[in-house]
Amino acid sequence: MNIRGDNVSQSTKPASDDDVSFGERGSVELTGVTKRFGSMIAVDNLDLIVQPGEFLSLLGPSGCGKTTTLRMLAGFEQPDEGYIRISGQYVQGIPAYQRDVNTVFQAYALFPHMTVAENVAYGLRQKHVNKSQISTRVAEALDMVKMTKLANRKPRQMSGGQQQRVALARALVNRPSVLLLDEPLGALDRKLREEMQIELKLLQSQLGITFIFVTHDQEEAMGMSNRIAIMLEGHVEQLADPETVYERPASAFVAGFIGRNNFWKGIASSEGIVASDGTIFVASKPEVRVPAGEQALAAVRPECFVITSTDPQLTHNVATGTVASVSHFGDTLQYVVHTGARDVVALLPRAQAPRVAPGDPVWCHWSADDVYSFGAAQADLVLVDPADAEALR
Amino acid sequence: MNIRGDNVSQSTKPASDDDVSFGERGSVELTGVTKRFGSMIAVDNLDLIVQPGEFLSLLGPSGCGKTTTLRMLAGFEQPDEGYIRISGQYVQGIPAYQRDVNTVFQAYALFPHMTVAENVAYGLRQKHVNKSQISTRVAEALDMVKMTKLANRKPRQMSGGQQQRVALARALVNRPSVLLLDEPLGALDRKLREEMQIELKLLQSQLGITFIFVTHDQEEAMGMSNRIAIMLEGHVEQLADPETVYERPASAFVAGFIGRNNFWKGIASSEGIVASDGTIFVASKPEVRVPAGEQALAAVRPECFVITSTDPQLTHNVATGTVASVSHFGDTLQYVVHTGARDVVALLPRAQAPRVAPGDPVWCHWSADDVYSFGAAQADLVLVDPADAEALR
Amino acid sequence: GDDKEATGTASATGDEPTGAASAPQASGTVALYTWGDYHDPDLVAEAGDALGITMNVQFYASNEELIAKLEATRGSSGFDLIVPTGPYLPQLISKELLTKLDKSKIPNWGNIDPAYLGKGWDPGNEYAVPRDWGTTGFIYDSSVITRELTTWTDYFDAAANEASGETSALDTTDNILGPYFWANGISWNTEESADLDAAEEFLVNEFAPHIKAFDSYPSTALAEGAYNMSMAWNGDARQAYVRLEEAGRDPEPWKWVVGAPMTELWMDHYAIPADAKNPDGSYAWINWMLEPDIAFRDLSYIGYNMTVKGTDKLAADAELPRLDMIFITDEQLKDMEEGIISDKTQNRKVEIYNAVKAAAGA
Amino acid sequence: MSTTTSSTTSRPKHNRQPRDIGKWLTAAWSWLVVIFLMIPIGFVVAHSMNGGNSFNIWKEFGGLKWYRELLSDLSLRATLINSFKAAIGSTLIAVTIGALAGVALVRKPGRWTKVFLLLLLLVMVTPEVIDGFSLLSWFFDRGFNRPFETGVFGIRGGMIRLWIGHSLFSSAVVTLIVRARLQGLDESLEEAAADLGAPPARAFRQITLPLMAPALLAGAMLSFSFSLDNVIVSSFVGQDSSTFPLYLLGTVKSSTKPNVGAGGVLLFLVTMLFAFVTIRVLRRSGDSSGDIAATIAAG
Amino acid sequence: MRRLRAPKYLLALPSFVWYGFFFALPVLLMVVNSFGYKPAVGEKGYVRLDKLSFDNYRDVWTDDFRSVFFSTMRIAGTATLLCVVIGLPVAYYIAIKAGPRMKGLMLLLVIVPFWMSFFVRTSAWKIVLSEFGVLNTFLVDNGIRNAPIDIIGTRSAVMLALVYNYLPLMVFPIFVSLDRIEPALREASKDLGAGRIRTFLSVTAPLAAPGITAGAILTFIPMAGDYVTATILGGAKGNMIGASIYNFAIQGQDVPKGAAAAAILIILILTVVLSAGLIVAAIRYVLKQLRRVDIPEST
Ligand SMILES: Nc1ncnc2c1ncn2[C@@H]1O[C@H](COP(=O)(O)OP(=O)(O)OP(=O)(O)O)[C@@H](O)[C@H]1O
Ligand SMILES: Nc1ncnc2c1ncn2[C@@H]1O[C@H](COP(=O)(O)OP(=O)(O)OP(=O)(O)O)[C@@H](O)[C@H]1O
Ligand SMILES: [Mg+2]
Ligand SMILES: [Mg+2]
Repeated sequence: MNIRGDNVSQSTKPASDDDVSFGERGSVELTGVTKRFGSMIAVDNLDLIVQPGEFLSLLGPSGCGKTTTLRMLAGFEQPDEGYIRISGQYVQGIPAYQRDVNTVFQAYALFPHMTVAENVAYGLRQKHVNKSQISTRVAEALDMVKMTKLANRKPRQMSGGQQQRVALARALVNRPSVLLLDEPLGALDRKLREEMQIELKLLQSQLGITFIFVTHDQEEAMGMSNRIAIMLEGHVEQLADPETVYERPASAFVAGFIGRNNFWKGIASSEGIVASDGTIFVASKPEVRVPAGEQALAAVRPECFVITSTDPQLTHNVATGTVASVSHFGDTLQYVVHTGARDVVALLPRAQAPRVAPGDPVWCHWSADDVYSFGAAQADLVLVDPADAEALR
Repeated sequence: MNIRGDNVSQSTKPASDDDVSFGERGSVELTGVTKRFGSMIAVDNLDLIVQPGEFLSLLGPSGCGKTTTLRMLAGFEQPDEGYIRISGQYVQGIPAYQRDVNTVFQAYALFPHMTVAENVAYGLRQKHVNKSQISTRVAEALDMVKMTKLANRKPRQMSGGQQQRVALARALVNRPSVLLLDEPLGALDRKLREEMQIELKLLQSQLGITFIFVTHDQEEAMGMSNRIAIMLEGHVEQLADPETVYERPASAFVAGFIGRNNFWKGIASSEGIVASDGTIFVASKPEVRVPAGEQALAAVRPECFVITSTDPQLTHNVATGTVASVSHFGDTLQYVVHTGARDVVALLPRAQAPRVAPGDPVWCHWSADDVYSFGAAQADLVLVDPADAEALR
Repeated sequence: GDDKEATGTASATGDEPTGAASAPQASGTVALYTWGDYHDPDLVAEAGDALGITMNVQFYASNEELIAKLEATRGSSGFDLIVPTGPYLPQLISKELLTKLDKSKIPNWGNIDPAYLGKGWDPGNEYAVPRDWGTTGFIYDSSVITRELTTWTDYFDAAANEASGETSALDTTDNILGPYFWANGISWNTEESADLDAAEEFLVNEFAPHIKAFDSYPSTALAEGAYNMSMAWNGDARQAYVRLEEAGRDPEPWKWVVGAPMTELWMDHYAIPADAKNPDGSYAWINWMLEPDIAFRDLSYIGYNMTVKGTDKLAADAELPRLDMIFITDEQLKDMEEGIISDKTQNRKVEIYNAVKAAAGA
Repeated sequence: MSTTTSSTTSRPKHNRQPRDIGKWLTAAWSWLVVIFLMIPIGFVVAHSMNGGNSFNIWKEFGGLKWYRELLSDLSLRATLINSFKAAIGSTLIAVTIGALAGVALVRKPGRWTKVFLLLLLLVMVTPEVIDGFSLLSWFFDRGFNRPFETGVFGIRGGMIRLWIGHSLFSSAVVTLIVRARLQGLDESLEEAAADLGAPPARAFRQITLPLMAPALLAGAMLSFSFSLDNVIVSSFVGQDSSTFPLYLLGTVKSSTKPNVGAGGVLLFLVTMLFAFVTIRVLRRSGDSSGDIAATIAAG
Repeated sequence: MRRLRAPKYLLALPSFVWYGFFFALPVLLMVVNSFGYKPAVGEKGYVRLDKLSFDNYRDVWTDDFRSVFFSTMRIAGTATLLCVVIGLPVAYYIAIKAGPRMKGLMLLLVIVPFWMSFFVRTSAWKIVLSEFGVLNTFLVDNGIRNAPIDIIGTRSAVMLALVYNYLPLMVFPIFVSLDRIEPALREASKDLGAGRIRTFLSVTAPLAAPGITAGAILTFIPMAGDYVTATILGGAKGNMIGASIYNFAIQGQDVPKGAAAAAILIILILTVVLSAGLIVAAIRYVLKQLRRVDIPEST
């Protein structure tokens, strides 16, 4: 059961673990944390509990407060309100250098006067690790990010992706109890990125480090995380394992943010949600029950449509219109269908794709299992969807 | 027909256009361009021709010279060898500020002492556009990147994604004949990214601006580009439209870099390519004919496998082994199958997925249409594949 | 940082120092606070062998600075020997900054020409030992100023005419005011405010606009062509001829004029600060300096008249050039007056001095 | 801005780097300025070997006789040594306290900054005469004058007073330069250091310090030359440690001889040697983060 | 666990102590003295405080004082401007255009002349510029001019002496702040079509502003109090206000009056500096308004 907004903290206590684990090395707990910059609220009464050794991804729109949250954990910013515990310890007033936390900075923050190797060795030198061990561990870390060859370069002499890998190695090599990664793979090509993902995951499971991982790559988040926190305007919209986030989005925003969704605005009734053009949406698993007579949102993912050129003779969960465009994406085809209420975007595997051309009349239908319904509160956030925008042109 | 390496330039002249177009506003031509940093060769005898109004993506591994190429086009670096023409004009000796080219910098390079609006207005002010028009155009640009609300912020007070959007707006607003974009959407969440993609594409087609676009997001490149240039170690491996790059990779490197591929090393024979465990690969469309008796590479994409739990009774294009793992990715399933020569990664839609569990013996087979064959020159580049790495664990 | 580095130990050089036998016993370091380049460095170096003392020499730029320093550091100034000018002795004495001399420690006292003893600033020579003396006049280029100049009146007149903008004046309060008073037959020690007002009026309006520089040591600049006429002390004026020759210019047209109808007589003295830590060393040095041949060596170095009897003869024997500019005749001496520092006028004089400088700089 | 220039439509003959006019102009200007700064130095060197008795007026080549004379003139030699010692001491003080204050101004701003900046401004605005005289009366009027009067640890009181007096203005200069350097220098680097476990002091030494090395070097060089040139403050507090400029100032009663040039040249050479040795040592010190000389060279 | 937080000004504490003890308190003592009076000649001590008054201030505040003050401000202001004009391109070249090796070399070349003693190096200009100096001899001998130019003792000579001696104080701070500006920002500016000059004016200069300000303060203020430099070459034309303090306090042996003059001078220079700051702020405000972009409400 997912609960939205202010009482997220309740839902974040994983059933499998009890409270004892929060004192363990690597646990992270934020309670009612608020951070303001002037009048601007960057993080807004945020609650979040991370298990020791967990891989937690932070996902959210640009400017929603992810970096700010990490900065408070690392100790560069002080929360204006609320408390933070790391490894069970309240960290107010504990300076960054005394926290067993390392960060991969979004903008890298490499030391320009040090070589790659020196950058990576820096954290170990602070801990007075002996020289030979430093060499070994730095070499290992550089090897992992494939930067061994450039060990003696200065940061300014490297490409963006190379710099990012150094930033990653510099944090990793310390094996802290909590690792904060702010889009650590964003500047890497897909192949390298996947290799790094595997390495990171491996490292994390081997060493039991808690990862708090900011990314904009949803596949990455889905593939790597134990749980994902979806943030919006400084708070957590949903905190759950990847499948739940995808399958049972806690809010219209999450449904629209993760994967794609076609949204309809309508009125809740006893039958279901009735859109402006009369399309009726019946959901088998309404996440949020909207009282009859109120405005509501219904959503269906592009992958969930069946398109036929004949009328499937259904009373609900069907929309009819004309094909606006068909595009090929490798083995999938994307249809944009012009219906009364909105343009529907549908993705179908080539095998199931009907042979229709733009202008043809078609019926799109879907199963009740694939319908999400929400209150209309976030209608503004989801209705101007890229698909809509695209369709309008 | 795609030709590799040094004589790429020949193949880059699109059949539809003749040389006349290279004098047009917005054409870009690089001939034998080389750039060295000390002994390190960042760009190596690079040839590239971009049509006016074309959307060209540069794809390549980290450090392959993409940024360096853009910097030479913009005029920040001078090629050590070779020539560059922009809009038909040789640009040696023409300073950056006289080139009708604008850049979205990989690290943004926003002016810290100016507000967002002032940053965006900067280019227009240089052209002495009148004040009211500046306001309108800046407002439009900011609106497009959804930064209108933050127009009076200073760069330092913004999140990474917000800064990136300002950098984008700052370049776009000038409507140059050539726009260089160095990972311009890398720090944006998927939704915003897709919206920006659509806006960019629209702008490009409306204004006829030539885009040279560096990205690590292959889908993005595939979806937006007229052509894609795949770079490796400072040169162009392949330059072609997205479909060709995917369907008919010019080299093993490209095949491994774009999408995923399972590679086998083997010996070319009259029958086909024979892998170490005896698997025989017969290709219907060999890109590169390898003389019999020489080492060769065969590749099959994960999506192209059929997995059965009974022997399909084929003599070639089949491999047998045991299931190492099965993972679910939304509507697809990923199988890792342990065969004699290597671990095979296969992706199957749920509908066609066999019900097998790790440890079960299975047969993977594929169509001759799906086999790529290459010489063994790039074996080192492709054989240590993330899939291999993953499989080894 | 120890004393050794700062002072060095003297090493014997060529000639044997003379008169060392009769010198009083002394040892340690003597901190001599004096004008720059005012003592033959060879003598300073030889003091070690000759007297058993090492000299640590420090420098000041004006008597006022010397007094200010002694006053501010009263009791622990750290100096053993100073070289103040006569008119400043009274205040040094009444401020109790000086030690009364023990003449028994200066066996060579008798070598001093009595003409220089018993001056008004220290009538019984209880505190100070006269060392050297000189006067003030001016030097001009007769190829530019073709008429003959003989008095301070001529000086001011030439400054306003032929030498306008090419004239230098000495850079001290008294030396700017003095010539005006002398030219007008007034004592430079006048305390009449009307005199001072008139002086200000004249100097600011009639003299200042023509001044090129306030230069207490014009000889080099003069030789470089900076001035056509310079107020100067005699020793320095004498140097001007040497400089002119060195510069390859003909010194002949340059004429030296001792100020008239009256001019200054200044005299520097050795004195021992009240808080001296090594007065015996100071006595030893003073006594040594009173040896005629030592005094002569000092004279040859600085070019001013020494108070020790017989140095003039030694100088004449050695055929030092332009002796007339070193040694002043008794007749000239009659028209020279010593300065007095007065409470009543000191501030006013500084005001005038500031005003003249402001007018000259405008 | 269209780039249509007729001359460039054909392929250029060879690869011509574009002329960086700005570079050539500023380079030419800089060399002119350096020549301007160097002209007098050349003449000082030449005239220190003047055979005549005046520094300014060339007579004939006199070899190194003034150098020999200089070295036998104990008091003059002592002033050179004192000048050098005073410069080293005051530079160390100025750079240390100035750097710390500069860092604090930029990194820990608060209400105190205004007070401090005002104090700094006052320090700079106050004419040296006043610094000198007030320091003199302060040292000797108050009860705590021991170390400043007689010295401690074998260092003379006068030398200590010179260090203090000279360091006042210099440290203000260092503070301002360090501040100018750090303003806008990426704070995230220091955050990164803290993140990697470096306590503030170490992060300062290993990250901030090398990053502001150009400022420190600039400040140190300026402090050093201020001290070498100081006359006014020295004339008040120098006393038992007379300096070379004081000697020069004191020569008003006599002529400026070439030994003055020789003294200048000697001090100059020693300082230069010292600077080079210092830079060498800093470069040698191996520790990359202490590589100040390399940093200044590389920006 | 809550911890004791170090005060923000911790790093500035050494400076605070240093200035407090060796500057603020002694100078305060001086200011107190300025209300006293001078003892009669020959009396012990240099100040009497049994009767306090503003008399000294009144006596010091004369027409002459004012006129010299204004001419000093004019001279120092002009010289500061000249230093900016001459020094900025040099700093720019060293920080931005010069290669790494040249950078170090140039910095050294700019500072090295200042290791030659101030008095010696400045008066060496006379060797070059005096009426029978090297330059005039050359000009006259070669018939370029028929009469020598007399530079020494003119306003130009005053400027020469000041600029020559204060130039590095301008170059170094500007260099230091230019040096830290990301090259990418200049690239971005050029990319957006701004030429060299506009790039300099709208990106480089604003970002180097702290350095230019520091340079201006560091040259202007000491120049305003310096009374030696200008006279070496400028003669009577180099009369600066700082001299009156020396004249009152030392020549006139009236320390209280000198202290009053100093206090007035400190206040005046502060006023000038602060008003200059206000003017600069006003100009920046205007420029900012010009640069401002108003976003229309409805888009
Ligand atoms: N200033 C420099 N000095 C030395 N080498 C450099 C310099 N700039 C770039 N390089 C090297 O040149 C190569 C190409 O760099 P470039 O920045 O063009 O890569 P890129 O393709 O943009 O990579 P990325 O995707 O990581 O941004 C890299 O190997 C890099 O290390
Ligand atoms: N120093 C600051 N002053 C004012 N506002 C700030 C400051 N830093 C961040 N903000 C604002 O706080 C909000 C959260 O910023 P944050 O950097 O945490 O976003 P983010 O989630 O990391 O975004 P992105 O994905 O774009 O990096 C943003 O709206 C940003 O504009
Ligand atoms: Mg962020
Ligand atoms: Mg790049």
